[in-house]
Amino acid sequence: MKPIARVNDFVVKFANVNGSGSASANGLFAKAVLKMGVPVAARNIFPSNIQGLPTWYEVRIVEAGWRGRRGGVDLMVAMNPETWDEDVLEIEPGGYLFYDSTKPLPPSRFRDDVTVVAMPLMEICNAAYSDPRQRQLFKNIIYLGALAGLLAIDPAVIEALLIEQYKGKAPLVESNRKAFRLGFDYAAANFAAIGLRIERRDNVGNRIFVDGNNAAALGAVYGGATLCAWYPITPSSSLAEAFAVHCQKYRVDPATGRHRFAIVQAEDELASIGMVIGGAWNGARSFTATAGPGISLMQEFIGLAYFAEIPAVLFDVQRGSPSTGMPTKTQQADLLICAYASHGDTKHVLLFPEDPKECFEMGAQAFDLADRLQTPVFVMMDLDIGMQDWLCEPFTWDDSRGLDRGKVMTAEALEAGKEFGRYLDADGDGIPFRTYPGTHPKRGAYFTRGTSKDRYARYTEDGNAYVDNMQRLLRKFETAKGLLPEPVIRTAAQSTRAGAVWFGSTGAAMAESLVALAHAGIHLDQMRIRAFPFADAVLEFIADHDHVFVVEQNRDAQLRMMLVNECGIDPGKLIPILHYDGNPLTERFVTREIAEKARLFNVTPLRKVAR
Amino acid sequence: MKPIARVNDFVVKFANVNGSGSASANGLFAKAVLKMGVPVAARNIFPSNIQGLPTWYEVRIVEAGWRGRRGGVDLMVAMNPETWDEDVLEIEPGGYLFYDSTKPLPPSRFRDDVTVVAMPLMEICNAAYSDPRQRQLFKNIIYLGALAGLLAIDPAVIEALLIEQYKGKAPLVESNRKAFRLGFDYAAANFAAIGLRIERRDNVGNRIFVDGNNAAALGAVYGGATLCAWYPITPSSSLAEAFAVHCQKYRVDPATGRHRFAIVQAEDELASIGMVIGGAWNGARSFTATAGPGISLMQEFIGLAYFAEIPAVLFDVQRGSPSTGMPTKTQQADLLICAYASHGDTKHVLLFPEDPKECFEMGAQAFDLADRLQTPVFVMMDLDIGMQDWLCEPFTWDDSRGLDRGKVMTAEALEAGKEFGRYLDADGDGIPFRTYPGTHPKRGAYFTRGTSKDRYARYTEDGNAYVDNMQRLLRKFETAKGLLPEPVIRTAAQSTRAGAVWFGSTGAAMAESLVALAHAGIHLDQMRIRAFPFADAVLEFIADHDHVFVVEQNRDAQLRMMLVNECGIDPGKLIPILHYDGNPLTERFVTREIAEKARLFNVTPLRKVAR
Amino acid sequence: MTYLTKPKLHHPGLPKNALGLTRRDYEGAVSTLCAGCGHDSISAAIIQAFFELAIAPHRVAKLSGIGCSSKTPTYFLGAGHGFNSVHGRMPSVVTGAALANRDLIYLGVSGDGDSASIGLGQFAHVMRRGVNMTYIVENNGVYGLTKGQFSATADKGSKAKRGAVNREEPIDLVQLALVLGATFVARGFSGDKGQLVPLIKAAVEHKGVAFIDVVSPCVAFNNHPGSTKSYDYVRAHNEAVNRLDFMPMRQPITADVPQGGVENVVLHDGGIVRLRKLHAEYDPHDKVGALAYLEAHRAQGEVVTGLLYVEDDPTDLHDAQNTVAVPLNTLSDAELIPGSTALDAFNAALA
Amino acid sequence: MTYLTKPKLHHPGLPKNALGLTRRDYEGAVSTLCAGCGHDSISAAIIQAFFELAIAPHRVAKLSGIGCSSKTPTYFLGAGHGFNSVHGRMPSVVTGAALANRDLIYLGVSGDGDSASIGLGQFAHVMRRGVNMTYIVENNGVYGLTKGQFSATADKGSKAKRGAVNREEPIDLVQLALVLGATFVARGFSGDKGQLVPLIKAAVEHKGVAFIDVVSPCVAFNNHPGSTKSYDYVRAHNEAVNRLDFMPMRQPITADVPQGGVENVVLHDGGIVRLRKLHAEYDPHDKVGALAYLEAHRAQGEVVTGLLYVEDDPTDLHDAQNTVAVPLNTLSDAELIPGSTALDAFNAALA
Ligand SMILES: Cc1ncc(C[n+]2csc(CCOP(=O)(O)OP(=O)(O)O)c2C)c(N)n1
Ligand SMILES: Cc1ncc(C[n+]2csc(CCOP(=O)(O)OP(=O)(O)O)c2C)c(N)n1
Ligand code: SF4
Ligand code: SF4
Ligand SMILES: [Mg+2]
Ligand SMILES: [Mg+2]
Repeated sequence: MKPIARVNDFVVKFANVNGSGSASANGLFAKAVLKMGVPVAARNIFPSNIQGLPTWYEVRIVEAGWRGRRGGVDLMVAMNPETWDEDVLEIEPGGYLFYDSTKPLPPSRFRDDVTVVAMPLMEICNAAYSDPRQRQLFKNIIYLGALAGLLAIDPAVIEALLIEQYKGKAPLVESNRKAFRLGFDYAAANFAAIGLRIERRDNVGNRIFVDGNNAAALGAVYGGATLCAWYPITPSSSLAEAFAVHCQKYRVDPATGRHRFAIVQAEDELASIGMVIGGAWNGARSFTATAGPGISLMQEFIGLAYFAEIPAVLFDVQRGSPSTGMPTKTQQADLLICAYASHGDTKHVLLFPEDPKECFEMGAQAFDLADRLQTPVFVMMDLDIGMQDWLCEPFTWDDSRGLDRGKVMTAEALEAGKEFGRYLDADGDGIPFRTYPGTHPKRGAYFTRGTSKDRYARYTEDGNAYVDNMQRLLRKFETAKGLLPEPVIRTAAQSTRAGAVWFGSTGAAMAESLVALAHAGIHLDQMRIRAFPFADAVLEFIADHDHVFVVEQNRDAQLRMMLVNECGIDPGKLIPILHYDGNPLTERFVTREIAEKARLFNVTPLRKVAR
Repeated sequence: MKPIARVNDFVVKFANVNGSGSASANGLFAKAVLKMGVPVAARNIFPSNIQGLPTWYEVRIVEAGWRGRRGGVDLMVAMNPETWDEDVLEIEPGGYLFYDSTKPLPPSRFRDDVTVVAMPLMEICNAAYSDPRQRQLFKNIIYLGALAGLLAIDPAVIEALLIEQYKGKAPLVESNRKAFRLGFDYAAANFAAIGLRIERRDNVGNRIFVDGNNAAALGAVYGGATLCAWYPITPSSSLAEAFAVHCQKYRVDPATGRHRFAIVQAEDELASIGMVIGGAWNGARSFTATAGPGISLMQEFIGLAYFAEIPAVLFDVQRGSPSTGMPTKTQQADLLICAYASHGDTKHVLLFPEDPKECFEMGAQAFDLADRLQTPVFVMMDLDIGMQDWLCEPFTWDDSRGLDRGKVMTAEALEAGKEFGRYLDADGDGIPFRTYPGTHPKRGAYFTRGTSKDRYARYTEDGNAYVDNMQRLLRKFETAKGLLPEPVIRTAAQSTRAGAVWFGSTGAAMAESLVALAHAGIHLDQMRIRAFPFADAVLEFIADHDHVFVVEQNRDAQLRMMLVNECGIDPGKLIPILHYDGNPLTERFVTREIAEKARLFNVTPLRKVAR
Repeated sequence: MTYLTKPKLHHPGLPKNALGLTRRDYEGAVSTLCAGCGHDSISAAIIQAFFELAIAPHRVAKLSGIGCSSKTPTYFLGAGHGFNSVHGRMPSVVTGAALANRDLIYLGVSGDGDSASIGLGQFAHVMRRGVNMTYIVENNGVYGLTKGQFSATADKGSKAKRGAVNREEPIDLVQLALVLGATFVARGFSGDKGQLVPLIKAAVEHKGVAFIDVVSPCVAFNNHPGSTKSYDYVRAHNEAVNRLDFMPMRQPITADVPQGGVENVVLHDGGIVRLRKLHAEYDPHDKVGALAYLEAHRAQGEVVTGLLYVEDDPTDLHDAQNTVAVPLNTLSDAELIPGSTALDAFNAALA
Repeated sequence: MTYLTKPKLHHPGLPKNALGLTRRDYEGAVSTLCAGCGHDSISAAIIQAFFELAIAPHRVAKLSGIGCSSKTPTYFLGAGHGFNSVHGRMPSVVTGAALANRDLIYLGVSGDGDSASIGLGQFAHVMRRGVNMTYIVENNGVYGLTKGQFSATADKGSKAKRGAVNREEPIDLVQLALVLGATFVARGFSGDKGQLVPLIKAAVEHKGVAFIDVVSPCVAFNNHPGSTKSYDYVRAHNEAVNRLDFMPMRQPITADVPQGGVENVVLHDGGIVRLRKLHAEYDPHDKVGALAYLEAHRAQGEVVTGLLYVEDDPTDLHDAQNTVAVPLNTLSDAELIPGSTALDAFNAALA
């Protein structure tokens, strides 16, 4: 079995125990590769637990810049005895195994098609450090050093990162550099070169390495949000926590030191959405961040916001479901409950960011849309975008852009005698005017309620007034189609009657997979959906194709359902490609699945897919 | 304008103020017609308020036995000055207006195409009674007497009803009889006969006049329910309250006077569904009754019950929505939120009773299904079936029928060493075995959780174990199709390529409408859906037709969505017929709508619809 | 139940307040509650209190949950915005609203079912957060709007109209509010306007959350003999610990100087509540004492009313949040959007 | 985190209880909590208590919400059924379960976030309903499982690991339970097993709801100086009002006879709790006194522990419901189904 030989295109996976401090060392590894000018796609795979359980960090070194997982592992850094066997098993034939050889293991625990890189880590640690905590921590830095040596990462790059990380704390920098050197020198002295190598490139450019929760939180700041009400839940907590950090930086009145924002950690999700609705009703841009269980608890309030027409922004960072499910795994399975949230006839606006950059952009845009449409807006993220660092184009902002507050009737307008009916379709677009509470001494006051009302917000149980209002809400939803982000459509190199549709984090694997498929002779036109309700372009794209693969990360093909329902499409032409085991999609999986189905539906004359 | 002349086939509508005691008098009127052997279809139209607002009671006298509303009013009993104008307006040309002429009204307040029956009610009352409360109450009995005279209702019938109503309270019977006579004699002495008349028939037979909440509650008793946990909400409250009454009658241990049931009025809907889940987990048949807002609040718990596979029965008595909506109006708009309740990938079992009789039957069957399928079961009622009295065939029960507890592993089986895996698909039908807590000292104990687990209920975050479990849940859902009530299918007199599909209370108007449509040359095969997931027969029926009208009482065509999603049907052939103003459907509405659409889709060669 | 506003014929004779407004300007739509419902008396007291305080009606935000009680905000201060939210969740909606605009006055109206049953969690947390609001529970011991089921404040052993007996421990929202750190806690009776109006005025002027539990008989379902929330029962067992007059005086004066059973409580804005003690030993600054007093009298079936506890210089949620002095909903784009330069720095840090 | 049961090698030497079971038979899966987590000590105390009470493990139903604390039922009484429900809603699930089968013993385990934040409403209502259960809150003042945000029991002014300061009033679940009518209220400390084990034993034997608030430090996020829920702080401020021994004696004896600071509290089944008073004046039968005592010491930052309140003959939910003596889940079809004759009568009445 020939050992794998690849430059700047392989997968390294770290197997650790959580709470052992490995995270920062592994993070340094990824950053170091980036500093070498080589893109990475990194995924943190962690348990729903605080300390002592298996955790993995997968770093794909990928010169080509793909941002999704490939599948398979070329170099396993096996630091967790508990998962040793499964970790060894996961290595590609011809791959490599780096491990701590202090305690000898029987040959039976190894594979003969895998090259072993043995290092007596613990021994080295114990020799160098007496304090057990130091041994524990520096062990990680030492293997980082060894890997740097093994893969030819420039040590200067990592030393620079250490200086940056421990800014000002010279002793810390020093001790870490020492540990790093320990490993690096050991590798130089003891390891034979292997087939995997990292070479300097300039393929990263000014791209930034950031997670979607951080980006979305910044988007909320730029979107003018002043109230965040939330309740902790993985994987959304770091969004609210990042908002707090950004606000401390950008939203403190320099003169007084007082806050231009309010953040309430509510007692639960019913309270957080209630606060958001209260704040939005009162003219402050308000949002919450949550995950599936929170969305379930918010159902009643979301229906109120729909029917009373309150702008409210919800970030749903989706996780493994149903119920408590797999809290630290990723999925796209909350589409239905968000699109049709609450009892009765309701439809809601959803946005689908594909990466942290769009989390920032849509995170800001969501507030304009909510105010403009006077309805809840859901930003549908997932754990994969929300909690993982992605390599993105730098964020941009047009300083000429202001906040669109939508149709708000002012005291002046009221004074001037402009007609005001809270639920009056003044412009025929289904969107009425609203007033902020306290606007005018005599005019513009109204009662907001979840019960049915007439155009002037007066309570009524009259069937005709009810229907009139419900139909206006449908008109408003039509109007939304024209205001939401358009789908991104790309036509295949070769003309085809088949297409692929996806949304959100799925795009990372799709981009790469479509190229692989094209190589295999499967040419697909492409549409990435960015919002619900669907723009007419979505309907047209599907109408223009005989077979459309709908790729999503849930069991029940939820996007497909919505396409069929809202666009009146014959489900027969929509071929579901589903991945829902909770792990981020791999290019290999999508390519294999589509290729197979393509064969079934003989979408195109086929050559075998190279794998 | 010729006055309407009809025998045993006309609509009388009473316009009153709520809390004025008119309800019992109006109820007596309907019962009296039934005692005359003539079927009635009665609808109580009431506001979300306790006292002082307009309320109506519509009694359709219908020898043919139709149970839905016809539309239009032939005789208006206008007792509410506040709604006088709209009430007068609603009368059919050639119809009749009965009113209190004590205070004279200007001619402008009347219609010349309507025959007036004037009676100085208040004057008569004031002459006969001094106590204002008596005046208030007996006024209703007096007009009842007058109507009896006017419409030729046998006074003996009503006097018998009075005796029955005030069993044992002779003075009450007497005073009421006196008041009744007062009105009856006045009519005899002063009214000219009108074109509307009631004649004795024998068309009622042994049918019973009962509301669906009462019937469903009795069903729960027969279904072996021992725990009811609920929170008051219109229109479901009377279901739980009826359960209490039935239990007092059927479930008190004669020896000790102690209860073979428990009923908890919980602090809210989250608690009530939580109690139901706790009880069901522990082997006691448990249910809750609620309406839309409650269903919204229960979403998280319903997802837990789905994923942890806990039998739980929910009666959703649907009302006007979204949000608080129209609490005292009827709708069928909770289908989606129940069918796909909770975040993540979930699908739930729904039953659709068409009338109180099926509320009883499905109310009992739901518990067997929940235990057999180990999943939540929703009985989808609505205000129209739940709170209105319907004329139904008497309920029946086969004494040889026992309760099907489903797959419960006993201490004996465990002792005998039978393999137990809580989530193990032992029989290939997707349904695992469960044990009741405390069954065996050493075997069969397991941990119930909303997080993902393996076949032996052990916590795991392994993607394959998760997918394995989620796919078994899909198999279980497939199994359900074979256990649920089949659709009721009837083929049209004349062969046709078109069909009509409906569910629940819509059937009352449909039955009559289909006859009218047939007269107009529109022949439709008919399918009444009784459960979700849909039986194969449902798919076949739709496949066999080019056009299928889907009639439902919501805005967004929710049943149609589910048909398209679950059966992979081309939405193009499903023509939505939607009614959602909150009032019970009328035969006239459905007939007109279908006829129009039939013309559009030229479903059949058409004659004009007779009206 | 359509929205009827009363004809506002302006009798020049009507007394005017400091704003030149008459009592009529503080009214709302015609009530659709049952004749004799305690809630209507409370609405009248609210109208009176705001009229006397000379607060512009449109600067008041009226929020409620669901129930007969929660309908009442339609029946007063018609010129103010109202929000009839969802059952039991008014506190969270007020919390958000209050954070969005600190300049309005927030009045939350709820029922015992709305606050003690479904809403207990939010009731508790709004108390501890000290949202600057007046929180009135119109307490009748039943669910009026759903036709008379027991609520969580129904006394154990009390009889329902149809005869059922309540078997659960009642929740005393006043004791709960005290334990949860509310800084103004009072109880009133819809039948005693003289006591209620000044309580409401003081509550409105109080900084932080001011809670008033108002016993308010339901004539339709809970006013029969055997009900401890009936007019007769409360009149017979009303144990008022003090009477108060409210004086919106602005200059501070030496407070807490008991003078012949009279005590002045200074509110944060200098307004003064003059307490005439009816029970010499009762001290509205002593939380422990209040709890003990309530528990003891509750055991005797007595309804303790009056200003039961008040903290002298309370802080509110805006203090805790350290928010700017202007309402958050008035901040300009410039104050809200960091702009492209800041963004470039952000990018640089992550490149 | 797969379910690992420890190898049960049966040392003949291990002490056996009345059922002939060893302590090992009361253990569960290996804990996956952080080394040193207070919750693990509480699990150990639970194991010890049930072993000493000689209760068959499979007759115990263990229910919880969501959180590190709520994970612990997997770590004890492995032979009993467990239910890890949803966040904050364990009380309702226990209520339903307890009604379904009155013969099992119900142990609810929760956290401060689970019970004082999201679950406060259900916590309150289970207390007033008197469900026959032992309710343990493993109170660490933070949300452990979500990485250390403040919970509603975090003391005002206490510092988070990352430095943030809590600005909200803390909720004292013990005071709340008292006000809500709980009939057995205690507080323990995970670091004091000697006090905790007998408290748990007494709680299990108590009829109705028995609540124990156990301060249980979170070593990962809330054990630093500045935290009032740290081991050091609680050790330094632990104010035990009494110590108790539990004697599962069955024959009734004359109770409430204080004898040299020792008091015997007889439980409904004749079991006895022997209280050694550490504070002569503290009377665990005096609710008002307890409230006052707690409020006063809380103000001084002290953590009052011990059996704080117990009612002598409490009733429970089954009494209120007047349910039959056998579990509802064992009733036969004949006892449940009225049958066709009854149905004919029903029809006749409506015809
Ligand atoms: C989620 C939800 N559950 C139940 C209801 C039904 N409901 C309306 S009002 C009410 C109780 C009102 O009682 P209370 O708050 O005491 O007000 P009251 O009518 O007595 O003044 C209930 C249960 C609802 N509207 N929403
Ligand atoms: C509805 C819902 N919201 C949020 C969460 C996330 N969550 C899991 S545990 C937890 C808090 C646990 O805190 P606590 O009850 O104090 O337990 P501890 O971990 O501190 O022992 C939260 C908020 C959830 N699981 N469900
Ligand atoms: S039902 Fe009771 S609470 Fe409701 S309006 Fe009537 S009297 Fe008032
Ligand atoms: S995080 Fe805290 S509560 Fe959770 S296991 Fe660790 S120490 Fe215990
Ligand atoms: Mg009430
Ligand atoms: Mg905690």
